[in-house]
Amino acid sequence: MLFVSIILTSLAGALLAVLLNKRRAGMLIPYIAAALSSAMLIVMSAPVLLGHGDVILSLPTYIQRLGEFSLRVDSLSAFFLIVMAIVTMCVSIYSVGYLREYENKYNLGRMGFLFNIFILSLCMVFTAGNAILFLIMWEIMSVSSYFLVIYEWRRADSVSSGLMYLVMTHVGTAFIAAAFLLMWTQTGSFDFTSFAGIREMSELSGTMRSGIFILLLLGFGTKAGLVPLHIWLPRAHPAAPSNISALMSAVMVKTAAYMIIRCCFGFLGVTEVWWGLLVLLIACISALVGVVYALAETDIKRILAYSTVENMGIIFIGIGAAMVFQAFSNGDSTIPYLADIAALALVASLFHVMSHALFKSLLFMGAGAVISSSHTRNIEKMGGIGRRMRYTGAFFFVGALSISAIPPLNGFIGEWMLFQSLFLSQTIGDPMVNILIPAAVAALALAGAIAAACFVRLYGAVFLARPRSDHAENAEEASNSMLGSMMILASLCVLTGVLATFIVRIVDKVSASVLGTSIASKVVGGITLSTPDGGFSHISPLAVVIVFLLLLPLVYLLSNRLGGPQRIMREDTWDCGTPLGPRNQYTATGHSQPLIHSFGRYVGVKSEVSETKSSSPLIPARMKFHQEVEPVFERYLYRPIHRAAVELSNRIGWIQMGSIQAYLAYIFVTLLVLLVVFR
Amino acid sequence: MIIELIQTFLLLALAPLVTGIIRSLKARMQGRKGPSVLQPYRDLLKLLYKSSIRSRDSSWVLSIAPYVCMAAVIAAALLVPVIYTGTFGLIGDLLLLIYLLAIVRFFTTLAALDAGSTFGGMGSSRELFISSIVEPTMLLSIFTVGLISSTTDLGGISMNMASTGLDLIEPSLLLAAAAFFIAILAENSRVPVDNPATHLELTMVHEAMVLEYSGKDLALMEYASMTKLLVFFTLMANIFFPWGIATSMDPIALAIGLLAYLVKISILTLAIAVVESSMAKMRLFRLPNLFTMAFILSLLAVIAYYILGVA
Amino acid sequence: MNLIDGLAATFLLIAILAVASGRVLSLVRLYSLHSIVLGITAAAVAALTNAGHIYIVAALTIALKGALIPWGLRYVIEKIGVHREVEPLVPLPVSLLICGVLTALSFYIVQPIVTGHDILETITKNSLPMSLAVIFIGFFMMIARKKAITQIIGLLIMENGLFMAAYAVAYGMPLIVELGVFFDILMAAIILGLLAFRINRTFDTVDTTILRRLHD
Amino acid sequence: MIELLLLIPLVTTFLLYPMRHKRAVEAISVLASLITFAATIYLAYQVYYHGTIDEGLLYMDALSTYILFLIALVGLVANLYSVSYIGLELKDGTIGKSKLRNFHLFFHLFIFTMILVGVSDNLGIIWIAIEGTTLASAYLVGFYDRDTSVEAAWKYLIICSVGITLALLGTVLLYASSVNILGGASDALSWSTLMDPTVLANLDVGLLRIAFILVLIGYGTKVGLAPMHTWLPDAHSQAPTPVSALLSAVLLNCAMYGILRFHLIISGSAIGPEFSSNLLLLFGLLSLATAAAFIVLSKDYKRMLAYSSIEHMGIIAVGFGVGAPLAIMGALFHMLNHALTKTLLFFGAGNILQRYKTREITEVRGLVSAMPATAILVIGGALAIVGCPPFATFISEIMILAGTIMEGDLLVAALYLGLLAVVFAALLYQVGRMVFGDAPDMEQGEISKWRPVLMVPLLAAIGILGLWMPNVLETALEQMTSLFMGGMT
Repeated sequence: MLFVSIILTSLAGALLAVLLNKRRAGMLIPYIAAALSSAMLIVMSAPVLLGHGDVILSLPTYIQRLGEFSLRVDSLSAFFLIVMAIVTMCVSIYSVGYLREYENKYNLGRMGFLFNIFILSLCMVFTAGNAILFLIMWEIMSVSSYFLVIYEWRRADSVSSGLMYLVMTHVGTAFIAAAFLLMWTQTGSFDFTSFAGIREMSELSGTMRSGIFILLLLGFGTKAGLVPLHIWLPRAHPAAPSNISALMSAVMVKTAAYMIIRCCFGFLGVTEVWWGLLVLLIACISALVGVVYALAETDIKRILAYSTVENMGIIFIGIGAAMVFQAFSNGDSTIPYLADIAALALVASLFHVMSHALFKSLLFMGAGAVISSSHTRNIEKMGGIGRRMRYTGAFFFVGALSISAIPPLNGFIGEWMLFQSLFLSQTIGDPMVNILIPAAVAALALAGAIAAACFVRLYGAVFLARPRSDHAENAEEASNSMLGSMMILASLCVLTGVLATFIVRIVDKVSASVLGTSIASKVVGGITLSTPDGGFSHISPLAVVIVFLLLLPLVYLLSNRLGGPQRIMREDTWDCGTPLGPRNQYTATGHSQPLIHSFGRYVGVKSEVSETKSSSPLIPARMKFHQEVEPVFERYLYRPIHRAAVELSNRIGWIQMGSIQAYLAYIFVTLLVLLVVFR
Repeated sequence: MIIELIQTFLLLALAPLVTGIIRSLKARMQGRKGPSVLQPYRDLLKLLYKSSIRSRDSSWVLSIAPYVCMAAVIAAALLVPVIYTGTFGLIGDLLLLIYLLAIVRFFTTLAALDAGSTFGGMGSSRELFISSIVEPTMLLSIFTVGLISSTTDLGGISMNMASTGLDLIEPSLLLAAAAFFIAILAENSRVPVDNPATHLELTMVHEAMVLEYSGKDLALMEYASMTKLLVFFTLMANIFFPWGIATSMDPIALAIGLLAYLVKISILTLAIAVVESSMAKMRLFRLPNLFTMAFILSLLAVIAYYILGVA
Repeated sequence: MNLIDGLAATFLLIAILAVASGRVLSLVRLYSLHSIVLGITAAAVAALTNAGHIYIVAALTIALKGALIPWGLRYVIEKIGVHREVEPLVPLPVSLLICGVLTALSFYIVQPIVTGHDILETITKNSLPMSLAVIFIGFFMMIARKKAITQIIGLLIMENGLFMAAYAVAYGMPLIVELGVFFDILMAAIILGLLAFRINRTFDTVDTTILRRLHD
Repeated sequence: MIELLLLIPLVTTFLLYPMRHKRAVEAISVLASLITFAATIYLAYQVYYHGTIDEGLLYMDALSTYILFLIALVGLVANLYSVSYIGLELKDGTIGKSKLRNFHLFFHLFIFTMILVGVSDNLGIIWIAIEGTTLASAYLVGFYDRDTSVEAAWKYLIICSVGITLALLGTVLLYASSVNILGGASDALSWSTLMDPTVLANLDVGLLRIAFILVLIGYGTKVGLAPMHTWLPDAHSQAPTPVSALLSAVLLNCAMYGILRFHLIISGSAIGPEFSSNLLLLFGLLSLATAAAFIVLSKDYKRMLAYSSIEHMGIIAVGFGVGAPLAIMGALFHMLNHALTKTLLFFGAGNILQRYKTREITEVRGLVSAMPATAILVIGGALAIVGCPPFATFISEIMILAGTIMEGDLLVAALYLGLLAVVFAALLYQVGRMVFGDAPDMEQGEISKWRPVLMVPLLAAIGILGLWMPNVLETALEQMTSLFMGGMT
């Protein structure tokens, strides 16, 4: 019943958005509807997560041959739904204030309509219980988000990014469809519950399973933005209005993780070790490539988008590790704890899904607020905004801390568990695993460190020091609805980290429903989290906080005790004698130079210094630094495909040369050939 | 509980001394007389009495950074075993310790950008560069230790290794220790990565970041970095070579532990002094070569563990 | 039976002659002759099988195709002032060679049907390959000649071949169908003629190779 | 009753001949379309509830009813649209008054011939009717006094006539094989008689094989299967837009219907379904590939839509060729979806053409600001035509794919998916270029507010069909599918 009202509320919101277009209420009511349905989603999913049984809603059947259309909320769905609902609720609140910027520029009715449809389709994707229904909802999700990406259609880059996104995602869908249909040929039913039977089909060949797996990985990998299928992501996410970027980065890409978990563990059963290793490899590359690109960017939203690529990489490292361990524990149950370690990896991955949803939506919202008031997306033109937008700055800071895995915020907890699960791989005596897992550890460490560098740079360039443009100087604090929603998310980032033990308990139920192994009793003890092997390691996020809360005042008091109370004088920054202007500061590009110098060349970041000579050989009259990111994947992977297609088309093009004699000859030749062949 | 606190205090108390000894040793090796080994204590005390000057352009980030850094370093100090294997390990493990030190890095580098000075940006940029590329090495060395001792719990590592005996000194441990040593140099701004004594714009890394601090703020930052150095030394001493450490509360064991600790720290101090006196600071973009070597060492450490361990 | 085979051979021969013909007007005359041979064949079939309704078809064939349509074509040619040369795309000798190949091919294609037992029980079945050849030749003529008029004649020759094939395999089609087909062909010829007028008016020529504005 | 259905458009044709007054012509024309539509619905109702109607030469089963429904529906909508479209051409002097009358006159003649295709039982008469459609529509293709119109009409007529001649030969060969069994009566070409299993089993294999090849190439020319498709983009781009819609949405389906009737006979005969299915599959894929290439190259949006029709006929052919029940059902459903979507898109193209006065894609910019309603409808239509949910085309395409995979034709499935992806990218790229950007300096706004009103239901219908299938339609599709699966109704 609740489910029906969720759907109806969203639809009503969409409808009202169109009807109330260009009225004051049209900027409020659709988002209230979205927030309301998100709230109801939480109410509906929470009991499922706590183990009160699945929620099932039967929809009208489309046609008999395609099976029953039903929506089903089980633990896995419920987890993703709650994560989604929290984000969508905050984004809805945020949108009320944020969208004022678009008033009189773009049609707000369209936004309200698409917003609600998008959220509804997300919800349906997480709950669809039938392959065809899933595909429909999946594509509606893609199409509605496509329209949101091109919401600012007067900007040419929005439109082209949108198209690229739509095409990529559609190609992805083609792979998914193929995979589902292959599974359907095995079970004869489109129902997901019947797909689960594939796990037990011993007669199904390994080649078939692997084929399906590869198709799934290609399909969902596109949506997840795994390298090299990621190219749409850093274009589409920034092109959309910020509230939508938040939804896309925080929720939409997670649908891929959701389905990969569901399909691999739930339907196919992880039978081959190399699946997991492949996922692990791709995920590591994604994490690294994503973060290096993020570091090379100066567009705030593109930085965040690339960071999404990185974080999806981290999430998939967890999934890949879980697959590796699961495959081994399926094959050999004598190795101790393997199933537990698999569960730990998956729990880590799911935890990070939640963390990333929270902090990335927070960051995108903050970015939206900053962009609205500074009228630029280029961080080189920002600076000093933190003093104008105190609260936005503070909330963004929390987001930056989380994403940099600063303990005890949620980003850290996920990474900690992930590292631990990787450390525990030692019980497996497979050379491939023993080489790839340490490599994954190293990749994760490097990605994490660079990510922190990236967010130090971002926060520093945007919020600290002196403003680099007039707009930045006159930035105004965001409206209350925006601040309120950011505050909720920021506090959640802290709380989910501090109270991680409770969250892990819940996440464990989810992973147990997928893997069949519960580790809560082994992992969670009071306020500590430990590894499930009985004492490898442990951590207590709450204790970390307590220690900090004790130490900070202590340090403050002690330092003020010794040598008298702190006296502060305000002076100009030390300037070596020449007054400092905004241009004397380190630029963001300059700040990331050393790292880009070392890593950028592997992903096509090119920089060049040109100087104009003056009379003195030592002091040039003018120096110019130019850095550009050569789109390696586009250039060496996608453009050749595109060119080949156009080239081939051109070749085929002469068919239609205009000569009727030639046209008749085609028919004649076809006729003769067929008659001779099939006489 | 008491002993754990005592050893943390010990660590905190010894930190400026270690820095003083290094400076003194370096001076001797360079043929100078050098300041007293107690000079760092005096400096800190002096700074504490002075008022702080903060830039007009800076924000709350710069103001809180010294306190946060200090708190994080102390929290890290709480975790390391010094003379006794028991620690406040309830809080977390080695991984947490690394991440606590990451807090220090996060805040110092961010605060360095706060005043909008060119030096701050430069230092921040270089520091992040160095610490980022050394991070995988650090994690892999820890991974190796974790593999060898079957835990990443700090007290647990010391305990397991110290009680198992010397047969644990195997190639992978040595390789990991070597890698970790390079990581220490990098993390603590020592030569050849950085020169703690320089104030030349082009070569500063850590000094460039703390240039905007003065008075109490500077005292805290300096003290935090001194403590951080000793925390790393202690890690090296008691995680990679924990032999000698007290595994029980027995007073004699504790005494031996203290002695062993002092000896090990002295050796490390000497090692640093020797390195710093005999090597020149490397060019910034030469550093990746060094760190790649360290990384390879740590990777070899892991692989050696599997190859030799499985065989 | 020999009569039918002989007529069919003549029929094929005229088609080949049409390909060889270099003048538009003689082409029309050959078409007229071709149709008359078809009509005679129909009458012969009617006589041999005692099928009354085929006489009607035979008469219609001679009247419509033998006289009316050639007259119309001639009218169009004179009215437009079509140049008397045929203007082949493929030179005449080569065309003839190809006609030979096409004839051989058609024999090859339908050979299993003609020689197979109990497949076709018509007395006329031997003329099937020849009528198929005529269809091919008509088709080829449309491809190998430039003028709109020659294309129309090619189409008409194809259709003649088709009727011949119908006699060959089944003594023609049901009357109602046959009449409908006649009607359609007549209409097609008229519309094509009208269009030829429009082409001439628009482009000042009936050369179809210049119709190349629409292409990709 | 079936006679009545045939008589309405025919009588209208004669009725329109003496008409001079614009309003009267339009009124009669629209009224006739409405009555035709109503009559079709009534007949469909009869067939649906009381089974096949067999009245000697006239015959209506589920399949023909379905085709008739498409003809009547698209005919009605296109007629309504043409009132505005051709009316405007009259107003701005592109055409004269008598041309307006001729348009409606030939429009109904065209509809008549197509209905005749649908209701005939005799394969010979079906042939006559299909040739009739060519002749009737030739005038409409060459409607304008432009050199390109004449060219298109000539190519259309010549190529289709040649094709259709081959189809007649095929029909004759079928007749030859059945006449021995059934005697000389016209029954020998009667489809309902032929489909008797005992008759089917005795038809000669060699003759049938050649017959099918000839029919496939012959009617395939009309369907627009590559490489016989060459007339199609010319004719579609030159004809007045409502006629383009009719050609694409209905005429191609009518010709496909002709092939399907033969396909059913061949499948039921001793040859088995393999032979004709594989040929359909081959030509289907070939069409898909060719169309994909040309959509990539498109410069003229009406031609692009024409190529898209070729593509969709390819999809439908693949569906029938695959032969799995789900694929056949999908192919049948796709006929409807394609008809609706393509009609919508051609209407959109008509609006664009009359506003921008160009058919070049590169010269059309900023549709969103110039004609917002049309722009939204065109985007919707474009998404529908490339098979995006929630539009029904997605379902039918996925059903065909499912059938393909079920049959184990993985290579076909891969090609099918790959080519669809190419078309997806190319077509949306081209449409995107027209829709977004800054509009050139010209008159803005919709041409008539009624046009979007006419188009919205089309888009809504495709959208709703994608999410909810009416029971009637499902049952009808199942009935037709069972026809293909060998069960005579």
